[in-house]
Amino acid sequence: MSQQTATHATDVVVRLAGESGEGVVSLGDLTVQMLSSLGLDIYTFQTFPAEIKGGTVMYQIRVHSGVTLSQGDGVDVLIALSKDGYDTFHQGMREDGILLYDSDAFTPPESPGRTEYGLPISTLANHEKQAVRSEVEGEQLKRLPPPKNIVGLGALMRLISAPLEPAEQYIRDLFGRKGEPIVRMNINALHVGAQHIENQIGAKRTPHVYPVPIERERLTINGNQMLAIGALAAGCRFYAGYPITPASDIMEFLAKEMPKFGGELIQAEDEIAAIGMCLGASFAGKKSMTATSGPGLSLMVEQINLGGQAELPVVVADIQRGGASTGMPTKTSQGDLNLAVYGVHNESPRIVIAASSVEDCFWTSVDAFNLAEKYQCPVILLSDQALATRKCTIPMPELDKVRLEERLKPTSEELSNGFHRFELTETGVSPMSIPGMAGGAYVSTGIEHDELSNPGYDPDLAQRMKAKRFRKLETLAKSEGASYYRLWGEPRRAKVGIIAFGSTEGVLRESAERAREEGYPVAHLHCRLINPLPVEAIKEFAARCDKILIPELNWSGQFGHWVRANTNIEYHSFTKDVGLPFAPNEIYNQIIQLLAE
Amino acid sequence: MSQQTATHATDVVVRLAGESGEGVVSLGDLTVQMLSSLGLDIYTFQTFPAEIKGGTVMYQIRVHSGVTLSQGDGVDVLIALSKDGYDTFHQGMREDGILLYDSDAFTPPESPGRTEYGLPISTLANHEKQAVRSEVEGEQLKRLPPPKNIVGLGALMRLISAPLEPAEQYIRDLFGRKGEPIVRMNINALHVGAQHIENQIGAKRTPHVYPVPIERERLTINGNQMLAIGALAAGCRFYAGYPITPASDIMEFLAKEMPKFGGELIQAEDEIAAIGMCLGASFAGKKSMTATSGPGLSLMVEQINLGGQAELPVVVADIQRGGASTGMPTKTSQGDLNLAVYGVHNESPRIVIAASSVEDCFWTSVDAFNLAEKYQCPVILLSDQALATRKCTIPMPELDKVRLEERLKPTSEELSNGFHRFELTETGVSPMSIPGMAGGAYVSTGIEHDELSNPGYDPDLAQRMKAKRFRKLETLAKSEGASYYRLWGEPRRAKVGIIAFGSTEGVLRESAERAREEGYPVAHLHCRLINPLPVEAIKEFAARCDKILIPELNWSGQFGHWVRANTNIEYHSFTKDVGLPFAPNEIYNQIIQLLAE
Amino acid sequence: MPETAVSQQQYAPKDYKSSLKPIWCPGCGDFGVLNALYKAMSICGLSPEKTVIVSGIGCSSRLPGFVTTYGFHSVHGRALTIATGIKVSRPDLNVVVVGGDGDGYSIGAGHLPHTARRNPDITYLIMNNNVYGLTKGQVSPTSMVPMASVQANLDPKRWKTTPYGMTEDTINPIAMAIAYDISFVARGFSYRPNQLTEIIVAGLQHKGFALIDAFSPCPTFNQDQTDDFYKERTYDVPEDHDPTDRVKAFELALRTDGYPIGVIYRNDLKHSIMEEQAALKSRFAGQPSGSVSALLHRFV
Amino acid sequence: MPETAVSQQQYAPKDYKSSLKPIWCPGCGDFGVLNALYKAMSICGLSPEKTVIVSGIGCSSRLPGFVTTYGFHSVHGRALTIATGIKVSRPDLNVVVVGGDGDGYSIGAGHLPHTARRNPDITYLIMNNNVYGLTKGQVSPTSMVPMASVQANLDPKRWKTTPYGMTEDTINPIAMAIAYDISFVARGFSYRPNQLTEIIVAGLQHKGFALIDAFSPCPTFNQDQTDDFYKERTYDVPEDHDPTDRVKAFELALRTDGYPIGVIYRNDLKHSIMEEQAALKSRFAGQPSGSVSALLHRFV
Ligand SMILES: Cc1ncc(C[n+]2csc(CCOP(=O)(O)OP(=O)(O)O)c2C)c(N)n1
Ligand SMILES: Cc1ncc(C[n+]2csc(CCOP(=O)(O)OP(=O)(O)O)c2C)c(N)n1
Ligand code: SF4
Ligand code: SF4
Ligand SMILES: [Mg+2]
Ligand SMILES: [Mg+2]
Repeated sequence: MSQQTATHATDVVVRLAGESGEGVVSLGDLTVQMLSSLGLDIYTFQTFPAEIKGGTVMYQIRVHSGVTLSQGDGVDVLIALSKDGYDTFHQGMREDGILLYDSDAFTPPESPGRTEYGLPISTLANHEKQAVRSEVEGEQLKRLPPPKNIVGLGALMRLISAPLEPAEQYIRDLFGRKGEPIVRMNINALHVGAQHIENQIGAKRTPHVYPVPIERERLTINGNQMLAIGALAAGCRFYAGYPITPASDIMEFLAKEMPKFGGELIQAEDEIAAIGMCLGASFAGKKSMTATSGPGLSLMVEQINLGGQAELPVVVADIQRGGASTGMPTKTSQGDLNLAVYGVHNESPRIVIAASSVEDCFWTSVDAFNLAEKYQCPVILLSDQALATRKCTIPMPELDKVRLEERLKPTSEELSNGFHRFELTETGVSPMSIPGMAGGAYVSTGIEHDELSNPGYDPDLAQRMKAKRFRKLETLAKSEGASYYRLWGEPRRAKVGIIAFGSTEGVLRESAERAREEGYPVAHLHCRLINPLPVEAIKEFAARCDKILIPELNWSGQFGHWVRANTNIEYHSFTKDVGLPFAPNEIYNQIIQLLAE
Repeated sequence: MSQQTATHATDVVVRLAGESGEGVVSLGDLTVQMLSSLGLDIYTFQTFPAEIKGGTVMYQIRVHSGVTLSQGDGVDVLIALSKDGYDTFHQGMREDGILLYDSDAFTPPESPGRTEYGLPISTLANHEKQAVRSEVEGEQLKRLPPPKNIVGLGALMRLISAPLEPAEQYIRDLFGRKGEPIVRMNINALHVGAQHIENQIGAKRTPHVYPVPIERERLTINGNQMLAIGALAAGCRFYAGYPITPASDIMEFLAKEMPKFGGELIQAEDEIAAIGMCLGASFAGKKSMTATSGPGLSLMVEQINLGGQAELPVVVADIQRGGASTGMPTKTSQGDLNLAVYGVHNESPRIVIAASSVEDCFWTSVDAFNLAEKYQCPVILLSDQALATRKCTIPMPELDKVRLEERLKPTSEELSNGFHRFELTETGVSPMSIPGMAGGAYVSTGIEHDELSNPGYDPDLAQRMKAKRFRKLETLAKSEGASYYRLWGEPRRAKVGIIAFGSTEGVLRESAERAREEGYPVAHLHCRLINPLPVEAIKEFAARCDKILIPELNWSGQFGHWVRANTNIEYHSFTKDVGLPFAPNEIYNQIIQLLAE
Repeated sequence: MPETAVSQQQYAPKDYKSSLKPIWCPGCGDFGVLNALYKAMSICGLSPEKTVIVSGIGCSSRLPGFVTTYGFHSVHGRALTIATGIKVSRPDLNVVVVGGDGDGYSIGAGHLPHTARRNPDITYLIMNNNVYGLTKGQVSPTSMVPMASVQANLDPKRWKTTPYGMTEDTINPIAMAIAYDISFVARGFSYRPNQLTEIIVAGLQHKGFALIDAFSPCPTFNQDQTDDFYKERTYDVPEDHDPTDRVKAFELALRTDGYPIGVIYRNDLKHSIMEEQAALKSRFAGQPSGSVSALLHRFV
Repeated sequence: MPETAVSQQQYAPKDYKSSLKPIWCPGCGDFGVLNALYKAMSICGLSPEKTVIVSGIGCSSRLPGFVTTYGFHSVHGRALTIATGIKVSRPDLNVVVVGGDGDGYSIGAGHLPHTARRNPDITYLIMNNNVYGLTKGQVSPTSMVPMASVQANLDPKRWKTTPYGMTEDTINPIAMAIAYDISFVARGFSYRPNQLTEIIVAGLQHKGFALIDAFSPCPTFNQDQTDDFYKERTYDVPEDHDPTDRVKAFELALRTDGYPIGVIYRNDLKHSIMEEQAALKSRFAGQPSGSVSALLHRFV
């Protein structure tokens, strides 16, 4: 079957649902691994309960022959491991979809049109465990879970007509060192699961996946992982953070890697300490970073402002989650834009940048550090829960394209002639000395100050110093605006132009492409740089489109307001803030509706 | 001289300048007291150094026969008690102004056109002290300061042709219990100061002040005091705060008064604890408040959001100060508007209201509590350093006009039928039970929840609960928008319409009136409610004016952006953010310039 | 526990049980703490409508939802501040604070000494599992893992944020509480339910701020400090221990041969902020000074 | 104080004096602390360009401006966090933190126990004037005023925010520091300049986190805890005191007959986070694992 050529296209959406702790995630991860080894593109979407145990988990996998831009619309295959999982997540299934359920756990209600496969997963898994019982020694046997996931994997692979060889190979690699009986148990479980489906298929519908030749090296990785690796690639050598969903795994990832890169990582006592430590490390010359989510960003507000005022580079990744206050901590949202751009008493400069895809997480992370260094100010990097946990198959980033910026340092001449840390320059950027540099000593401060950094509140001084600091953003806007947005489609002939930011890029592209394929002229401007906003590009784009649509995942349409405050353009807002990403259909329908108005 | 009738109008600007700790403030306070007892209107403007000792202090007093709207433009009389004081604050003096300086301290540079009076204040004061030396007992004598202020007061009173009787009376009242010799020393000092000027006057210019008959009871009071009294009038019975300039004196004032009103006040360990305590007290049924400034507001961001999400009334007064981060702590600014309206991760409702004059501080405080109670959410009350420390003569507030709102409580029927704390109502407001009410128990929470307050993240639930919470702001906008802005002038015929908020109302009115008197049609819409913004009123106003001017005291034009994001109107921005309020001339010039364009 | 919060009515432990089912993992120590709390409330006869349970964020902080009293499930680390606002403004209520070791000793650490200074009549029950439960297994200030420098093995393990061993020391919350002069300091263990109930009762009855640090194992993310670990290492506070001797209490808290369970320190002489506030108010009572009009007239 | 921050060159105390004139009031205790610091730095031979003085906000926190080293005058209460970032990322620098009692013990209180856990080689010098100076006379956690309930006089006086007497207790920062196991805990007094210099030298030389609480009277806003007040009530730490005995140190800290001046507690065995981090890094050193490409290939 793996000989199949790529002339057949695959586009299947598989959804796994079950109780938290039941193995949904590991089955999902296994499936992803198998399918991407077939050359297929993967795009996952996961939701978790806010509780440790007892909630339902959902792991959706879209498998596709080419570039995959969203989690898709209807669900082709639902694998329900529990009744609650079925109840909570069967919505969104196609009417003619396929349901594979654990028949040991429950019996689903009737639904005509649907194809159903019952699979006694526990029974089968236990049976396989018993089969090797005598060969496994006591203590190991006790802790040996019955291979439920593998039974499920076999069943699923067969259902979508995927080859079992990769899974066999995987099982050998993974369980090899646990001994032959364990390997055998799992391989048997795989086949038993597959066979059970085989027996039921008969005339029943099955979707097919068709392997694709792999041409370029590919990764299967999620947004947070790419963000963390991007930070290391950008030269981040200090991290301080405080655990918070859905940002914690950035810190957990870096905790393993940072010492290998000669850097330091601290779990701070809270987010206030985390940002303080990062500012300290930055003052001391290190590229530093923290990652958090809404509640933590709230606590960092005071010191991000200090960073802006004292002109210190620092990267703050905000992995947005659902809801105000504690809200919906395991769900997604784009609701922190206001806090990111406006969250400061009085005003000091900061740059805000948003990652828009798993691949882009790497580059946005690199950009964030470069911008922080170049403009000596805090950079807030926006991502979100959906993007953070989204596993995708992406091409290997071309590391030779990574360019690193370092902060402007004083020359030895400047250091020996009475160094002015806050020299009033044309770009707004002044040379920054680092402790250890003789002649460079100055007192970094959040108080208004003169060029030497001595406190001063003379109105004229205050005016010039503030202008200097904000001039940095003007310099940025002038010099590199164009690399911070992406244009899809042709605005000159567009009836609808979409302007958006962040993790929605893929789904918006997919919807717009679909509309274009159907003959509707739709263009799409996607901003990576949020502050300063690419104002000229937006104005030009808007001027060329008949109507502007700004879709975003929050309540009040924060990005739309931000765009309007900066550009004064007219637009139609489409917002949703219920913890879920957009589905392509939702956006497509909005486009069609706007066209019809 | 006090027989003079009010047909002569007074409008004199007196500025006192000297070193911090030198008695500038007490001389200013004395002068204010004397002049307001003559029926004149007073409007002060003070700036302090950020250091305790060593900086220069300025205390400006405008004395006027009628309503006084700003600190004025040129300085008529400068009283310089030190060379630094002179150097820092002589700018802004009229060319033909009057300089009264301490000739013991320095000799001012020549300035033709200026009238100068040298007064050896220290010498004179010491002389008066020596005169009573023998009559005062040892320990008291040691701690007795030479009456420098009183010498200065006498000189100033004479200079502006004000009667000395009120000052004599005041001295008797104040020093009476210290014994006759002390009273005598001060009265003599008063006359010596006056006499010294008298001797120099000859043909020199002197400004005159003309007493005005007092018709209604008047107060001489500053913004923070009015705000604090307003809170007590509104029923505030719990205060928790952390000291910060320029908000501390609200807490200090309430610390004395709260126990008398049966309430509690706590100095918290930081602003995070302060807002937490206020939320707790509010949950427990008390009207509670905290006051802070920018850095403190930054720290409160997380829990103000909790208040919005958990639907708890609470008032947060933000007395804005200059500069980002620590910035310019003793200077003024309107720079926290962004943080007030947007400072929240994801989104929960909050109301933002701004005080615009010393008198208005009282009513805004009352309104803030009423709005918090009525809509069960945090209310951020914006004031600023200039307004907080501004001493003005104002009519006694009519206390019988104070109307108090109390939060909606459940009926006993609702309590006995399975109380739903977060009932989805039409207005968005649901009955709130208070601990102690049987049947009312619920768990207040920042997590998304259902009507019973049980955690829940169902998309549909999330949607409806968020809509409910934001519906409260819609209800507010619909029901009482009109009482939250003031209109000056006639927009229908206006060539320039000013839209603004906060403490600039007076100076904008004065400038616009001046323009109108000169025949230029200028109107002015002043917003008290900032969020929700009176959108309809603004749109209507803007539609009727040829050009819109939005002047504000911050860098980027935050209010303008906020107005544009909400209304999409076009406007001209005029901003200034150097720690000083607007002067009437600045605004007048902007108006004329706009008219000419 | 104020008289005003005690009911005439008799309440059984189950009467405090709400209809919400705890979402904790099977085997979580918090079940034991919750049951002890139900019992203690029943023994004290607390009136559900006059009681508020305040918490921060964490697995343990979900507790208020499982009780029929009023509750406030607030934000991470701030429960004490909210509870103080409730208690000081409403001394007639009984206020209990619950939460985790991360919530109380890490992000919330700054509020502890200040709550001790105020000494409000609040019972603070920390479910100490030596780990961050809700966020899935990061290190906590009470976590106990060898230092990075003495770890032989490079294999990432243990706490997710200190995979090669800790780079910081473990705190001793009992010693800290004694230094703060928290007026009632005790240690409990969720697998010694009767004793824990007794301790909670004593904490509720104590007039002033009471801190009870209860070991409450997290089998899901902490496989080191298990119920067995603590069963082996806990012992009763010695009979002859005098909890009012602050130095001796400190010495006991520092002992490294295990963990004494029981009341370790108490200071019944300490004033409470509610008393201070009441004293203040009573001194002004009857005087007509609390009038807005009078206040305004001061500025005439 | 790392070797790397010590200079070959000789520096006189005045070489550390910047051109900025202190803005403190005449008679402010902070002058004495500043002078002692100049001297201590000179004695230790600290290289100005390898030294950073970090502070929060307050009168005392203005100190970095008056010294020729690098400095960071940050925000209220967060100096320790910033200093930790500096020290951990640049162990070659000498890092000193200075600030007030409000800055360190009120808003900053939460960072103290955690800095103790990390034990970075930082010297923290608190200028304790028992009051908020810069904001003009509010109560501080170390303020000492009778309680509201025992104040006879209703006349508003003392601290501006507790005009009728305090409603909370005074903290004991030394006892707290010992409970945190801060590895060097000392008390100084700005009017005992030589001793203060010695203590600062010892603090700088201590490998690990050192807390020095120096009484530093504020004649402008605190007329109770004056220089005379402390002159009468301070005495030397007894000769026979063993600062490595934690319980004894705690006992000494609790004494109510005055304030012992000198080193009260030290623990020279404690690991520092820099050591831990260095141990971690050295174990990976030489291994080619720190490669971005290798990391990415893990996901192929
Ligand atoms: C400001 C903020 N930071 C971080 C978090 C994420 N968070 C939630 S609970 C928790 C710690 C949980 O540990 P603990 O307090 O010990 O409670 P447990 O779950 O172990 O009972 C953290 C870090 C948050 N909710 N808010
Ligand atoms: C977040 C924040 N809150 C409040 C303040 C105001 N503030 C500045 S210094 C200070 C306290 C000063 O007391 P202390 O730390 O003892 O220093 P001292 O002036 O006595 O030396 C306060 C409350 C601030 N700057 N920032
Ligand atoms: S994760 Fe740990 S603390 Fe949380 S519920 Fe499960 S066992 Fe309890
Ligand atoms: S106010 Fe007090 S602490 Fe501040 S400089 Fe003056 S004397 Fe020193
Ligand atoms: Mg825990
Ligand atoms: Mg102090």
